Amino acid sequence: MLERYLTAASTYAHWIDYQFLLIAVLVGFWLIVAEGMMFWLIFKFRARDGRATQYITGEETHLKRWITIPHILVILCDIVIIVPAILVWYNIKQVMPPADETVRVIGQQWAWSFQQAGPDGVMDTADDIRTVGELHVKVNTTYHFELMSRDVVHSFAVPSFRLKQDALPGRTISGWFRPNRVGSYDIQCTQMCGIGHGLMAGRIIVETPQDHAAWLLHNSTPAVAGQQALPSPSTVGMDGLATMAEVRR
Amino acid sequence: MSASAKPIANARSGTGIPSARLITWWVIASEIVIFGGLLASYIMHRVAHPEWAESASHTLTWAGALNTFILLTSSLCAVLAHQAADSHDGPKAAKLLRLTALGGLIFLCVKGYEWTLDIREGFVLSSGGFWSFYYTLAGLHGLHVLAGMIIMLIVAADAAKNEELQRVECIGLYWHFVDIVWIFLFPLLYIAK
Amino acid sequence: MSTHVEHAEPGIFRKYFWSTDHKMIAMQYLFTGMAMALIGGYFAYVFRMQLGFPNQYVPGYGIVTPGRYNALVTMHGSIMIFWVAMPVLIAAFGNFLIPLMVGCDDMAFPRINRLSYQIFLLSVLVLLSSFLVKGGPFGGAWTAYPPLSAVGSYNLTPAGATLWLVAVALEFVAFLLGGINFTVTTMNSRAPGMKMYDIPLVIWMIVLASIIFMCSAGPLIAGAVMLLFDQTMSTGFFDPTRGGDPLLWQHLFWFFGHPEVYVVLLPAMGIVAEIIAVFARKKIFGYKTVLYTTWAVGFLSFVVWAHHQFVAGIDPRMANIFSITTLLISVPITEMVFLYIATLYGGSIHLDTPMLWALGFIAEFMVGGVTGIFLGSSGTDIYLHDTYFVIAHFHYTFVPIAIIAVYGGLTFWYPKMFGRMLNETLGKIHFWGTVIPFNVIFIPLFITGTAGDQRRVYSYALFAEQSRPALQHLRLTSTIALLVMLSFQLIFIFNFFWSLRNGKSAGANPWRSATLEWTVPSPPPHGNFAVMPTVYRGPYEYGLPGGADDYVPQNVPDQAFGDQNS
Amino acid sequence: MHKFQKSALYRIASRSLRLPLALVIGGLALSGCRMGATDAATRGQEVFETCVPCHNSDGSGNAAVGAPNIAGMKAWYVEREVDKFRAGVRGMHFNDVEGMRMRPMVLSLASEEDVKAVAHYVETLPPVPHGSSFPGDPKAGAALYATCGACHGDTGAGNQDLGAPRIAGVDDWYLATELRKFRSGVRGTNPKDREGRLMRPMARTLANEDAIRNVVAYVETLKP
Repeated sequence: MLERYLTAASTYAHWIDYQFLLIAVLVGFWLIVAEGMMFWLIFKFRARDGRATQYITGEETHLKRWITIPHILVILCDIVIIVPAILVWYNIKQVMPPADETVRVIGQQWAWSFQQAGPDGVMDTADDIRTVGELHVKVNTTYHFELMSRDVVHSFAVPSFRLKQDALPGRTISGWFRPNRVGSYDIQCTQMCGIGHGLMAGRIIVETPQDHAAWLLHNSTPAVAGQQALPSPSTVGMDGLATMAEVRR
Repeated sequence: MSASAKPIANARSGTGIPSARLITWWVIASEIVIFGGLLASYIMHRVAHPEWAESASHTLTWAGALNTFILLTSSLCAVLAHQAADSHDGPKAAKLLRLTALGGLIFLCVKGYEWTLDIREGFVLSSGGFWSFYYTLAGLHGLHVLAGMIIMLIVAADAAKNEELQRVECIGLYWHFVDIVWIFLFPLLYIAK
Repeated sequence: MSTHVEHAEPGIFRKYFWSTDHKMIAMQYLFTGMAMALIGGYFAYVFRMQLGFPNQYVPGYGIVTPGRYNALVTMHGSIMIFWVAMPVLIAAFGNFLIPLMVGCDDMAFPRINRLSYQIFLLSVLVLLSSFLVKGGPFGGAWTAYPPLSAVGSYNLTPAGATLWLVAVALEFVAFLLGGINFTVTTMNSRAPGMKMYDIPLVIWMIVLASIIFMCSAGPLIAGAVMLLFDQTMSTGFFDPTRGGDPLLWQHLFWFFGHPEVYVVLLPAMGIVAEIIAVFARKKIFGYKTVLYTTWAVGFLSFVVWAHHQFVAGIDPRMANIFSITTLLISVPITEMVFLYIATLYGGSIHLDTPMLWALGFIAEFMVGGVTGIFLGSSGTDIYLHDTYFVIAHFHYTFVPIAIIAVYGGLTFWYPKMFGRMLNETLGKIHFWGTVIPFNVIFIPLFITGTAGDQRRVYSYALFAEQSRPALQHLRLTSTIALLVMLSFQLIFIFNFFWSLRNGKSAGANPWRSATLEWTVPSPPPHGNFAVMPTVYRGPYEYGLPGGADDYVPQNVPDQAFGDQNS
Repeated sequence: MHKFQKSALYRIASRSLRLPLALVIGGLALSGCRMGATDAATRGQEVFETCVPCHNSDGSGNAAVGAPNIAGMKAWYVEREVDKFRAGVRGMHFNDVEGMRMRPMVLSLASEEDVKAVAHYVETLPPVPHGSSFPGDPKAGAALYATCGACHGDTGAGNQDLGAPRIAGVDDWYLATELRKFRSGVRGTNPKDREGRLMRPMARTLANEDAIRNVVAYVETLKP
């Protein structure tokens, strides 16, 4: 159901979508029943001359069951909703499948920046790739992310992945995602983080392994003697610009 | 209605508890959650930060203990004032209430002396997590002591003229509450090291 | 028998600003709340215009910059909850109704009552003054999460942030004083004969709301003190680099914030109960069961707060517990709504304006209720958290509460407050002109939220998925519907003031209602009751078989209409 | 008794009626008069509100948030740099904390016209004097300034033909910060940043932190 409104591009997007559908069906049924009942009663018992009001306290057993039976059914529906909800939650947030790759996601006012291992495959080495506003990942690869914040509370959200996690200053929060559809998707910040909150956009680009390898090679900068103390220059390059400019238009 | 005339609503007592005592209990209940929130925050932080014990070791335990003793004694005076008010002896109740307020004053003086020493040693509100809680908790409590003293002196002035004697009990209740808050603060801020 | 003596007419100041009369204090709260509602509505107009017509000049405001947008949404939220819903629903209706409906002449502590309004007014002034300081009003969302709210160089509105915090804290103190007074008055000052289950539901609910507020506001007041020190005295309560914890604020805030939802919901439910009973000419179906569900809701509201923080970085295992408690709270609320609907059964339903509002409340509130299930179940909340789905959901609860139920209450008790009837035709036009656009505003927002629109965003131009034209059309629809809804409010304002002079004279009991406030003249005189009433029965004795009339007021002794019901 | 009450309540209500009604009607009438900016200058002033939270309404800036004094800056320079931010040529480096705050804000400007309008508005702001925030040796800096003078001019007035902005009268902390950014490659490494790529090697001729402080101290003595 959700996919009608937004692409699903990660493995767990469908879990959430099915959960959404389940709830929509159950609560939709109850909403229609209750609203229908109400409007029917309003019509049926509209004021008419010569018809007296019935004196009902609501303590009568034969009438009370009209409340107690739906009541029990509501509890049953709650259980039907809560069990899969917890399962979805458990599988997304509480357990992490083994990682193929790791990325570091850093929020600051008002940009997302990313650090991932260069061609050597090891994080925190000289050939790490640091990007701003744009994250390149391989399709069908399980990523673990380490989420941090440099200043205030941000929230790392990729709607197409159905991924959302707050970034807290002073902590590193881990999570995972596994993109399964090539393309380029929005990254939002969904926690008020100052005047630029509504402008804190990023892109996540899901590539085929070949494209990703080419990108890695093109953008990693081996350590340059004499410049080792300095951060490597921006690697975003023109690709990032093009995307952002497109979005502007 | 002029401000001095009491409405019928004030005189009724559906619960059997006089309205004045009832409202005092509700005020105390809402104060309990304020201090409760602050204390719970402090305890959670304290558990998460064992290193705060070092800061806590700089507090003056003797001053805290002395203040505990002073507040307990003043609470005793408040009880005696209540007894006097019950036997309709307004002047005696007033005298005892003023004695209670004097206890509060001594408490604040000791507190002031203690804080002066702390600040001289360089421990101020922003010196670290423990000190922030130390000054905020004790400061909020100190404000309650101060407010209690002021109300108590007003009640005493009425009581001396044998007026509004039911208020003696209410301010006494409030004073016991302030006392009990301190009994929580003393071990948490001074003894736990 | 009244013990009050007629006084010489007091000066304007003493009468309007220094009065201890509960009815005058109710009017002070009502008019202050309505003025604040105009301000809050104006902000909604401005930021919806920005969303509907991005970056255009907004007539009557100017350009909406990102910083101003944040301030607008922050102030809209804060004002509508703290300075409209609370003062109107609890303080205005509570002050006006409690002494009248429990049958006494005033609050138990009238001067504390006056102090409560004065502190409230001070909080209003402090909040409004934040519009004049450098940097403007606070823009860090009404939830004010630190470190953003704590550090001036992050939020860029240091003065506004502090003033906002002080205003909120003062407002809490005002409602603590008011709520304690309500509770004591209802516990102690009821008319002789009015037993626990003879108290009208609206009074029960206002008092329970006050008690819930009292139990939940304390931790946030403590948090406000800490945040104030972080802002002004460079402490580090919420600063992670100095041993503090930003999550602590979130817990303190939502420990208050979720019960707060029920603090404003319960009075609205109470108002609706009164109206339904009168206009369906029916006893409330299962009066005691309604009360039990209210208690259950009140208790459960304290154990659900972390469902606002599922993805905030709390221990993920906690989410499971809070997900269960959250779905659990749906049980008593559903039951309460079922009981209201069941009350219609066997009635004789008159669709006067107040009844339209009351039924509208139930119909709309149900939508708000069921959409809450999506957010309360932790799995779907990962996606829906902080999207427009949340906005649409809580507006489907808050608009019925603070707009629809309030209009219901105002149209119902207007004759009692001012002695004249409102115009029915204008009232019905206003009803449909409010309720239909309301749905057109928020149904599109459910869809944009489901499509991923995140909250508090001033323009979606930078987000490719969100700047799809279809979504912009939905936003535009919502904006236009808001303009329609706002313009229909002018009809109410006109009706309100026009009827003060030109309305039909109401008489004591125009709705033939059984509760005590309708036994006194409209508007009630000073001291309310010429003869203090005694209560003989519950508040909803409608449709009694065999009586001369179809209802029996609470203060009529049993002999007066025969013994068949004693 | 209640008659008096009724009239009292009625009087408040009817008195309070007239003002809001007049305001509402008047407001509607006024708002109908103007649906948008009349000219570029007004628009520039309106859009400048975007910049006010950090740079202040007089353009004096705020060192605490890293926002420089921009009052009276030349429009061509403001426009060029804003465009660089918008295109991601500036403010896209991993360590450029201030740039990452600036970039989204200029992206909020709706169009190139708005950029031009706000740049012209910035130029019309009267310069705001400011103090110095760190010590340096202007005499030692004078010698180092020779390199800078080639483009920025002996008086630091800048040279539009060479794309060199005025630096005299700019906040010392801002100059120092940007010199450090150029040196470390946080700024001036993007291939599209033509002027930045020229500036970067110049900044790298400054050997160390002392050199930066001294040359900035010298620039502070210049009168534009």
